[in-house]
Amino acid sequence: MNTLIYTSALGLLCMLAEMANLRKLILPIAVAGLCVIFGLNVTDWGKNGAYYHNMVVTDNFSVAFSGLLLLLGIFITLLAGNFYKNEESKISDYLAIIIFTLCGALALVSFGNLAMFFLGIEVLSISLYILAGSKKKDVRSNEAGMKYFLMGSFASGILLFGVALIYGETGSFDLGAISNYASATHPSVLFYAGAGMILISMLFKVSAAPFHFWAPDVYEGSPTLTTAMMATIAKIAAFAAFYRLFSHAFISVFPPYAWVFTAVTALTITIGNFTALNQDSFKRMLAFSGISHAGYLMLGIISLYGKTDNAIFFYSFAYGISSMAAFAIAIVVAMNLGSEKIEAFNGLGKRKPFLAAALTIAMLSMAGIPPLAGFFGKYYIFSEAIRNGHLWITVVAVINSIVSVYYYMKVVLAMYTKDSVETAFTLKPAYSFVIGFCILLLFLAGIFPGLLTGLL
Amino acid sequence: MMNVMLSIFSVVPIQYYIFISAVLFCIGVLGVLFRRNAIIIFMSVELMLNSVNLLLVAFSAYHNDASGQVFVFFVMAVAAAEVAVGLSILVTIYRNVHSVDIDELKSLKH
Amino acid sequence: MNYLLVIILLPLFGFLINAFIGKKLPKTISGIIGSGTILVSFVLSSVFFLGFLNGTQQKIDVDVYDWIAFGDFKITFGLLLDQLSVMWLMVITGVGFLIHVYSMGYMHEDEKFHNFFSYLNLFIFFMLLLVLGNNFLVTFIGWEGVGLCSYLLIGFWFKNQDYNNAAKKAFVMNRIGDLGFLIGMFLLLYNFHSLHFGTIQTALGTIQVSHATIVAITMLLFVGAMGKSAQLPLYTWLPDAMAGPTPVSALIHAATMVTAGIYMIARAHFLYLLAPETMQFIAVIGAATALFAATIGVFQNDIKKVLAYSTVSQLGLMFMALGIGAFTSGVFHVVTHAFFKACLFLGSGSVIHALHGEQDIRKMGGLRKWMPITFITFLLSSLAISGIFPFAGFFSKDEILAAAYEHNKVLWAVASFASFLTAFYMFRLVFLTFTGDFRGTEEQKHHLHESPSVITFPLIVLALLAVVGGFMGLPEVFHAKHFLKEFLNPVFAQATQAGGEMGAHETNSSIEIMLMSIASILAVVAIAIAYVMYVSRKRIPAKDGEQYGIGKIIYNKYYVDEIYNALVVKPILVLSELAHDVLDRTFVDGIVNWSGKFSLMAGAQVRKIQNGSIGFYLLFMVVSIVAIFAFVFLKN
Amino acid sequence: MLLLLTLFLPLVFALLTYLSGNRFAKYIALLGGLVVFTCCSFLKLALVHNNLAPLVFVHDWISNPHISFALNIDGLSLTLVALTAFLVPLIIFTTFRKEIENAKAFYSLVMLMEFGLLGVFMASDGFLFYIFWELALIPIYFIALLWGENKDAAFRHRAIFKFFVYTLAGSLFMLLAFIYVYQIAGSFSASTLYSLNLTDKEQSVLFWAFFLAFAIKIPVFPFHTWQPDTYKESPSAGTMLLAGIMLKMGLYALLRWLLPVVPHGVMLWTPVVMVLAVIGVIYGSVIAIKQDDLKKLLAYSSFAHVGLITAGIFTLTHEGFQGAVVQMFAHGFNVVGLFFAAEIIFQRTGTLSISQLGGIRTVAPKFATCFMIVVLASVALPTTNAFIGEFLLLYGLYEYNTWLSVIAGLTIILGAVYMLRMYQNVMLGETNSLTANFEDLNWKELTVFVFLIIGIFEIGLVPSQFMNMVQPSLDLILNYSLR
Amino acid sequence: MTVLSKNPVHSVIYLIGCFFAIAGHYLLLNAEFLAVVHIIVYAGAIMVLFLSTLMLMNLNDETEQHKPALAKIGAVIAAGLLMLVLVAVLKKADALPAPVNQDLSIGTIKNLGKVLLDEYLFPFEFSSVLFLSAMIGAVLLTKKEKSQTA
Repeated sequence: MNTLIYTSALGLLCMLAEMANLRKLILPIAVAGLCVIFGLNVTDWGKNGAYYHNMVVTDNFSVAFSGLLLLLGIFITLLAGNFYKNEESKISDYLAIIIFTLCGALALVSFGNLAMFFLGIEVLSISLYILAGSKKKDVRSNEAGMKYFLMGSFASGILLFGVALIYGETGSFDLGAISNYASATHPSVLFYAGAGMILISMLFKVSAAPFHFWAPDVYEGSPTLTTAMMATIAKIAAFAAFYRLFSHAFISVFPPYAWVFTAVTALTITIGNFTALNQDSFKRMLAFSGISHAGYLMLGIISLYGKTDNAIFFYSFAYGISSMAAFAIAIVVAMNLGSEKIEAFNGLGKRKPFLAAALTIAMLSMAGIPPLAGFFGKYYIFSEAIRNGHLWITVVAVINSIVSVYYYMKVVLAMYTKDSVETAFTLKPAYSFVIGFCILLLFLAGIFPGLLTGLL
Repeated sequence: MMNVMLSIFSVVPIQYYIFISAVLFCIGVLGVLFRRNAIIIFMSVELMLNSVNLLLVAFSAYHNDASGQVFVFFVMAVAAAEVAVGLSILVTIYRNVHSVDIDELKSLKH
Repeated sequence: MNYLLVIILLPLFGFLINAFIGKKLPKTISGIIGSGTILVSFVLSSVFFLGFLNGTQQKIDVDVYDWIAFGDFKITFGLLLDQLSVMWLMVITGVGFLIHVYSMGYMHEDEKFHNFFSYLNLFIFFMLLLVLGNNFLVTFIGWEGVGLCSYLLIGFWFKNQDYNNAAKKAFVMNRIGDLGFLIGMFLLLYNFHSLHFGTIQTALGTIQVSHATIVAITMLLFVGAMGKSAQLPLYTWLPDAMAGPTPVSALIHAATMVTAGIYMIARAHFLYLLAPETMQFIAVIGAATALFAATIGVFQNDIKKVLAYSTVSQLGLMFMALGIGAFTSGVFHVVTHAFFKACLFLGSGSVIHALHGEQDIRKMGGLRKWMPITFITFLLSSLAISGIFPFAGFFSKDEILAAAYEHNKVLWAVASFASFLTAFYMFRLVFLTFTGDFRGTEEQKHHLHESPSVITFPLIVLALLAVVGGFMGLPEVFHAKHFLKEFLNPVFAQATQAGGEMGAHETNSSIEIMLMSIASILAVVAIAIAYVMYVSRKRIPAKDGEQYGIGKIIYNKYYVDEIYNALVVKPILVLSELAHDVLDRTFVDGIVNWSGKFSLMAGAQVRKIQNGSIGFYLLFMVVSIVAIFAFVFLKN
Repeated sequence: MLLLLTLFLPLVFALLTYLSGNRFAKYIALLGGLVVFTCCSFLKLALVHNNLAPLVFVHDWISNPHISFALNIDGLSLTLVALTAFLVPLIIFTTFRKEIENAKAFYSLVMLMEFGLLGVFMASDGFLFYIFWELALIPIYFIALLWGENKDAAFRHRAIFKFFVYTLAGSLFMLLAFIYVYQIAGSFSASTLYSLNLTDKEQSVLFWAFFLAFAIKIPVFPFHTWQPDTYKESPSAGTMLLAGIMLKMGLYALLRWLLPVVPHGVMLWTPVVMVLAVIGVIYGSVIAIKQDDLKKLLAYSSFAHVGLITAGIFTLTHEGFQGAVVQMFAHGFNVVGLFFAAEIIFQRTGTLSISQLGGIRTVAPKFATCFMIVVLASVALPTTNAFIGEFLLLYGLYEYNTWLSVIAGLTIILGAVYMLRMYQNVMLGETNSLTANFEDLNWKELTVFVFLIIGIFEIGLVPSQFMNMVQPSLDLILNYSLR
Repeated sequence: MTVLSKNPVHSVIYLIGCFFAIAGHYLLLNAEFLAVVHIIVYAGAIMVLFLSTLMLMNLNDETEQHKPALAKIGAVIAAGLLMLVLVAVLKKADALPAPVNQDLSIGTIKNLGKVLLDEYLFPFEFSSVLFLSAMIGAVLLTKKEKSQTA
């Protein structure tokens, strides 16, 4: 429960540190702080409870996702130190925003009230708007920020309208109350419309088709670290919130929306994968692949009835960690070669075997090849989907998995078979650490998936 | 005030508030879709948010529950924050391209 | 049994020695090892033979070990020695030994001398396995093994691709037959759960098997024999096989391997007796082959080709004998044929040796002067093959003719005509080669000489056998003991009983004498014609390309090779290319590649809606929302 | 424990190989291969000691879903484990002459591959099997991709890539099938899956999901098109691994994971599979006749052979099964020998184009002999290993259907045609400028051939011991398949 | 009007008018405090922000290019459809329960304060994070680079 508070406090601390001229210490403080919070978070394990008038709920679900998000946050923070080295004066600002983003994400995994949910989304989004547009002189970054902002606020409007309708029907913002209301009475169309609007805005946030358009553009234009955050923290938090909302309050929404869910899932997976096929930009490729992963996670959402939190968590974990590794490598490559194209990876296998191997593993994990975490993620998701009778959509998903192998392997192919220009290549220890750690986690989770699956 | 209050729902059913909010919301949507000027789009979004606020307040009164009104505060807060951030993004864009026309922002595609 | 194993393994031993260390050994030793192992085998075989003759030796039928065995399925590696196989054993080791000896002289110049001997030994090994196997599958090992050796030896001079082609052709054609054999075995195995000769023979009485199955089995096995024994339509490899060194032609393609088909059918006679349709078929094929090959033989100018077609023709005769149920006669002819045909081949080898590789009889002539021994042995053998009394061929051939006459007059007529042609072309060969003037170059003439004794010795022995070999089967009209028939009686007892066989019919000795006379007269007439044509008139066959009419067609072997080429080989090659280029690469792989390309194209299309315009994105969003709401709420 | 040791030693040696550096990598890898082979011999002893009852190792791995780390060695598994353990060191040894770039990576990938292959053959848990199945694919992908020798790199990358995606595609359906079955059975263990009662409709669909994966790997017509190019473009060691061992994965899987699990599906679709397999036999043979590229020719020939094995397996007869196992084993030897010969030719002449070669026998008699023996073995001459296999396969097929057997039997004719044509054009005739200075085998190469040839004749002459070892497991599978 | 007027400044003015109308509704709905806050925040703060930005950028003339006709028509149709669908959907929500007894005090400062600072304390505090974030962001984004100014 305190995770959120401590994290907010840490954000504040970062700002204050700047004022106290402790610029050098900010990064260590932030990392250490996050690590401590991570530890505290773990101690919350098994303590179920609702706090502050059910505003914040602590249960294993929230703790697990908080842990994952904090882990990713630590990685991001570690990477940030180097990423913003040219703008040292603002590092505290950046760090503070990163941590605030994390706050938003944490709020999203542990809310108990629509107000917290709404605020969480907004904190997350607004911070990301800022980060997306934070490369001030880069028109692409500006454009990304603008696109994200415009579409995001539009989606917020829809979300709010949905919330209002729900409130109108149920008279409460509390998830428990809504849940009770929905199960006790036969909700009217107002409720379904509201839930539909919330659903749509959630689909937007997780970049599911046909509300995915913002994602590739924004991912591509934003600074890579921000993209990493959007792809990992934001998406995972959104899915956690999605799950939390729809597994509790809005479970009755599924029957009328069944076809919508199915269509959206199939469409998301298909569009994500097929569009990724022809991309030249690594980031953009990852963006589309992220869309397709959102589709796979949607597969978990539509099988909600069977309590798929485990599967979703595992998939999120696998996806988040592999994406993190991939983005970290992308940052390294971009910093050294100044390009985010797939061509930039040419010959990496010879020049930096470690990076190439790591990226290969990350890609294989995303493609779902055993014994990496991604494989088990896919396995659990498919397994849940089949268990809940979504056989055909699973077949679609499988066919798409095959397609996805193509573009993941394209990168691997580029690294190992193409020749490169010789340039100096530096790799900061923080990056090596993050990448190495991610790879380790991928293997661990792949070989001992029991470590994570038994959690929820 | 009491008389007014009572008369409101006796004269104007809650449905009407729902409808007016929906219409207002749609006008906001129309604005977003219709215009190219980013500032006006922002304003249209504000309009959308306001329609929601109106709805919330109406429901709040309807349910006789203050939390709806409290929520409006949060919406306002968010709106304010959004506007601040949005406008600052706009300013940076304007500095770079000297335009607030969203249709000129097309460098990221495919 | 142990001696039996020794007989078989000795050649293998010889093969191994020559194959592995032969290169390091002097040629003489290499040759001695090669020949010596066969000699020992021969001696041991003779012991067995004598044992059978005395009646002291019993039939041996032993399983050496379980070869293919699991669960209920069991095929053993076993050996069988009875009168039939011992006959072959004698021929194989006896003629084989002589040819080995001959080869020591003939191949002396060749640098791959040891290879040659190793292959020969290997051949003997497989041949022995073929005749000694106690079940079809062991026989099949030998069957395929001799095919392999034939392949290796035909292509012995592997630098010449024509020879290699001939070798390959031999192997492939044999394989076509082998497939028949194989399927035949499957039928046997399926119906009798065994491939053991004895078991099947006894099982025939107890297990109900449909007649059609028996016919199918026998026909399929005969297909195998067709390939191995060069019957129509699978005979074309044998003339080409003459590309191999001459001893090989003598051993494999005249005396032993090509008779494997006859052995196999004789061995499985108990099956064939149950399938008269097949017997009829065999007889017809045999007769047709005999005639067909004989006509071709008349027009050939290559000394070895003539002999090759003669072999095909004689084999046809033997099959005819089998087909009409005269198993003993067939076997008899196999034996005599082995003697005189081996002798003829070796003689031709001697000639070729003397002429340094020249094989065209148009370029020979008058060799009698220089090569008297060769001439005489060759002449004797020719007389034998032509069926002149009292040479070996006379008895064996007449037995077949007599049987044919009993069975079917048409067959008899065809066979007689084939014999007539045989006599003609053989003496055409003799006269063109050995009489008249030498038509070769001066260079060759200068080097003409009689072959060394190591070559002539086998010739003499074989010629002697060709002369006297017939006495092992004197016709009953002479009131002599038909030695062979009695000897083989235990094997063919069933045949003798079943059909009453020919023996029973041979009551009318006057007819038989008449038949003999006719055959003899025909042969003499044929020789006379040949004499007139080639000695008196000194005609020389036309040069290549100058033939016309039927002669041209026959000279070109009825264009059978060309027809095969056009009907089988070419289509397969074209099919191969088509299958690869069109079907495989374009179509099947095309679908695979196309699905990949399609995905990429689809991806490229999907990409296009991502047009970068916020306005469009928002519009699309709104439209989607409208669609979702309309779909969900307005439906009901 | 022995099972675990055998399985994980390759992994350990993969690491050791990588750490040992480029110079010593090959020695370490060879050592590893030999050690594994030794372990495998002990396995055989243990199995015999155990009266052919399977050796089992089970350890719980993941509780949800219930996956256990279950290994199982019975006669069938041991056969393929032995094949792997025998061929891998041999294949490593074939590369000794060559300087390999980045040797440590190469050899450690080979060892990793061995790990995957052994896992596939040992796993008795479906999920574990799947994991190893995929695991085996990754190393070979890199081996083929990075160490291929063809100059046209772009083409190679395309071909290998196609192979990778294609085979992966198939296996995903297998995963789906496994998941589906798991939902019903609640376990992945082979024994549970064997005794599962699925409806006919389920079986019919599941059959294709499984079969597709296996068929692509085997490959069965018309899923074979990755094969010729991949074989051609891979380095020889890779081709040997692929053809010698990896395609047995699919065949093995048919026996272990398809027939007993969905017997009714098998029953329903056998005619289709049979026709496909027999088409493959003829189709591959016919195409091989006119191939000019030696490796492609061998690829098509291999394709034809495995078609026959597939057909044999689907006969559901003792003979077909035994034939299939023997032929799997035999084919491993023969194909490795053939590709090794191709490799030797390529190294010395720089070409694999049959039409450019010729006359090698004149200058390299030892090589010619060895090559000849392997060629003869692959055309199934009696006394060689493949004869036993083909005899039983064709007989099994005959029991299923006479005409199919006759058609498939054509392979013995066509096989002779293309193999002898190849041998003739490559080895016989006059030497030319490419082949005039062809070096004969050195002792290392000779050693490889000697081992192979011993294997060829051993199986050809005394196969019954081997067959008796396999028999109990095949009986078991057959019983379940005829449920 | 807000949507349609060509001059952004005019739009702002119209929007303020609109806000006042909404505030009127709030009053009608017995939410006086909210009405006041609404005026202050929206009309007073947000719109001023808009205006100042407009002025900053000199956008007060009618420089905006119009969208292509097709896009406009599309926009109108889409928005119109949305409205239709929404209204149609919401119309189905006929049988809402009758309003409970109205307590007039819910809109008072006192009551609101109680709810806000008791039940909604945590979100309230959390919104400070939102503001902080927005504040930092605004500063971060709009502050001119030192190097640029120097």
